[in-house]
Amino acid sequence: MLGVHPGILIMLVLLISAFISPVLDQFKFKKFSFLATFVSGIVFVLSVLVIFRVNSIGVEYYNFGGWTPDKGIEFVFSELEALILLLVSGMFFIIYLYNQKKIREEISEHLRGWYFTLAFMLQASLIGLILTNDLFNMFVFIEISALTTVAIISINENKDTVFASIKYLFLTAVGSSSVLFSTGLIYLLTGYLNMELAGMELMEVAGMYPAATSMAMLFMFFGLAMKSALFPLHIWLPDAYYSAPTISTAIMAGLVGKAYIVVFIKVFYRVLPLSFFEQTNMSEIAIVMAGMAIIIGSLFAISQTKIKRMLAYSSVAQIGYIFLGITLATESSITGGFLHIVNHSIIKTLLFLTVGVIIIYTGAENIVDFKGIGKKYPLTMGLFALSALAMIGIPPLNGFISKWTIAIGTIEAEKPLYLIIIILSSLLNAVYYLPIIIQAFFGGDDDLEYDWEFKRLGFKIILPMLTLGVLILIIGIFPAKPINYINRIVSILI
Amino acid sequence: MYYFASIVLFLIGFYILLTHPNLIKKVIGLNVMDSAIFFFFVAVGFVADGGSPIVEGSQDALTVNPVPSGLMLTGIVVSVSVTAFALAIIIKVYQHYGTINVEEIYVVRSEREC
Amino acid sequence: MKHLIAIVLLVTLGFGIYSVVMDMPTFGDPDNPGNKLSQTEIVNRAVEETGSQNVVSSIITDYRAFDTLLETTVLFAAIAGIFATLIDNNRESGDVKDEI
Amino acid sequence: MKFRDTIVSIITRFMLPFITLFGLYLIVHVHISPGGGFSGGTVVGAGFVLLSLTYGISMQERKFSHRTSTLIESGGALVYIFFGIVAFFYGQPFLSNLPIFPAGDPGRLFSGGFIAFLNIAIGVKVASTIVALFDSLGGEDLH
Repeated sequence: MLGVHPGILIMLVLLISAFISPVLDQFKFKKFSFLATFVSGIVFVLSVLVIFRVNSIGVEYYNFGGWTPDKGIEFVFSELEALILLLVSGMFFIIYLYNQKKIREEISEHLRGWYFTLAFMLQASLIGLILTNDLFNMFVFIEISALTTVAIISINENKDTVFASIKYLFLTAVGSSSVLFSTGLIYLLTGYLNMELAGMELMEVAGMYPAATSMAMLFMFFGLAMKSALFPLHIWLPDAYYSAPTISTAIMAGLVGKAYIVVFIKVFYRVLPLSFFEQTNMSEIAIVMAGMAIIIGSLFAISQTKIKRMLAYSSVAQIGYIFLGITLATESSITGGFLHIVNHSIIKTLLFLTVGVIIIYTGAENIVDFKGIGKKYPLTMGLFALSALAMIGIPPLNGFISKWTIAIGTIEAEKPLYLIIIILSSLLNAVYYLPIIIQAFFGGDDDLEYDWEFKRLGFKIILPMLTLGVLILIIGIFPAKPINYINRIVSILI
Repeated sequence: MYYFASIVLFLIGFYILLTHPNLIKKVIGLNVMDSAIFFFFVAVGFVADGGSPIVEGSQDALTVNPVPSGLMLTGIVVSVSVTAFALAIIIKVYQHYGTINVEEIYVVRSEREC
Repeated sequence: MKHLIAIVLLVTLGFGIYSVVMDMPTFGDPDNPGNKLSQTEIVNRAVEETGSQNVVSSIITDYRAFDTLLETTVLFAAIAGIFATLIDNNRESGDVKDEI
Repeated sequence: MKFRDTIVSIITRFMLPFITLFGLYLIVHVHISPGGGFSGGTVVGAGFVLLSLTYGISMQERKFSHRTSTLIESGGALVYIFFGIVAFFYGQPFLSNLPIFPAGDPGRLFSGGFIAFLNIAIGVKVASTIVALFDSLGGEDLH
């Protein structure tokens, strides 16, 4: 079968399962989370196949319907896409594994069919966003992921989720509209919707229509920054993360924002001429925004009393790091930003999963409630501590590697101010993470014995969390291989 | 000039979206904004003296560019979906807060926090 | 106050875009970069390549059929989201309001 | 529904076949004249909406329950994917048209490969979506 590619099979498997789930729901099918785990397992295996295939064959293009890229839609499989594809499908697999009985009960039973329909569609749209090489196709994927994200926030409706979702829906709709407008401008100037062809064409015409090109760039930047919650546009994020069910929060925090950042990288390095981005002070503005995101996100995080909100603001700061790395546009800063996408996705997912266990099993939503919890849930809190330390950037863990690489990038770009910001923000991170860890393990009654929670939680909840913890350690201790891989990607991009 | 009209429409929609406290009006503003973008796309594809892109008989007749029109069919459906979903959530907002005015919702929320 | 800020913001944006419009390719010119493919590559060959006289249909359901598949997915996502948010509306109508 | 207007109900009864027929025409003749699955499906769906506006939602629900609408929507999308997958068995990429499906004689009803079939799938799905949207958003007040 000549026309089959594992990447396309991923899309088809996800779309078909999304369309079949409601039908199964009508026929009183109950084992949705088993189905979800199974499907995401298949997707994971297929994406491993994709990465091997890319390593052996090199860049591949898949043209839907066999049309040439100037007319049809094209998917691209290069190292960048393969890496992020593996990340997304692996994280979905882990999150679904974690989705056990007690955690599942956050979502009421009659909604579960619809919930997994939406989750399948969200996964399909994120994977499509990463793989697509067509601007309008990208817009459609953006809309799917926006709608499904809103739906998985509002699935457990109460006052908070309803308000968070309407807020997110409006802001995200403005973001997609501006992406669409920018797509229209690019089409007007080039006549292509394919990213690579439009990019090549735009190199030539950008000189002829400088104002229109920069307007396209401005709208694209605004739209994608809105979607990935760069600092002044982050206002939807804390509410959304705070109120959504644990699984939704893990998916959103770990993956949705990251997919948009990957789209940002693809659009700004492949389509819009980079030289133009630097000429028109926009990269300066982007860098300032990223720097402010880092500092202000951390400051807001310190002042929070609810743990999920604190993690959400911490995400705002970390997205600032990634944007800083990308927009500084030196080789090591982009490598660092890229590595931080992967690392932050792993760390943040682990943080939300451990916090989810604590909230569901003990009901401790506020930071003060975490006093002494380390004694009752030593493993979970231990993993929380591990990921928090990685987030701060303590040396043998993966967060350190990426922050270090970004820091080298700031020196390469001769912007020492941002080096100070990075160091300062690491200190601020320590200010809000360390007290929780110390309180959890050393606060509370001294005479309590450590009470391991293996039996209470069950193997299936612990395994996904442990896997992520081990990943943090592995990337932290043996960073050479991922860094080399990402270096290859970056050298192609620039 | 046609581009300019679509841009004015875009700004009007954006203004409604930014300033009106009523959620339904915000949805309307969003729709106006989307329509402005659709007009913009259709204007992009317009060719002076071009016929409709339906080929009958002779293949060489000058037609307007069909690609933006095709894209906008997709865009309209997307916009309809977003509108419908926003309305569904607004129904829920009304059930939970008893109002669809954003300022009043903030009042209700701050009262509950205290 | 809010209105004033919004108006100022939008007027600036409007002027920015206005200058862009002046810079854009002429409206309705067949030789615009955006239209360069339409006549030769698409309209003149669509009947032969897709067998459909209506070129817009051949674009949405043949050249870019995958977009249309995703478009139905968007519609489906909307309806799934609506069912998911409104579903217990029909079951327990009335007592949601009491929470306030 | 308590209130029923004679004029409206008679005109609805008179118009409904034509509305549906026009919608079907738009769907089926997509490759010859302007139209398409989305516009045609919306017209057909609007016919159903008119029915429920005039005769109350119970009448419409008898013909078109929640369950059928879900089945039709999923079915429409799955048929679309199925037409795309057929290409795999001929060694072509997903959603290939003319290499596999007969081109026919342009301008006739049976031409254009799978274009008409895809649009029928979309049209059915869209019609049922419109009805379901109307039901779930505005339907309550009509009870």
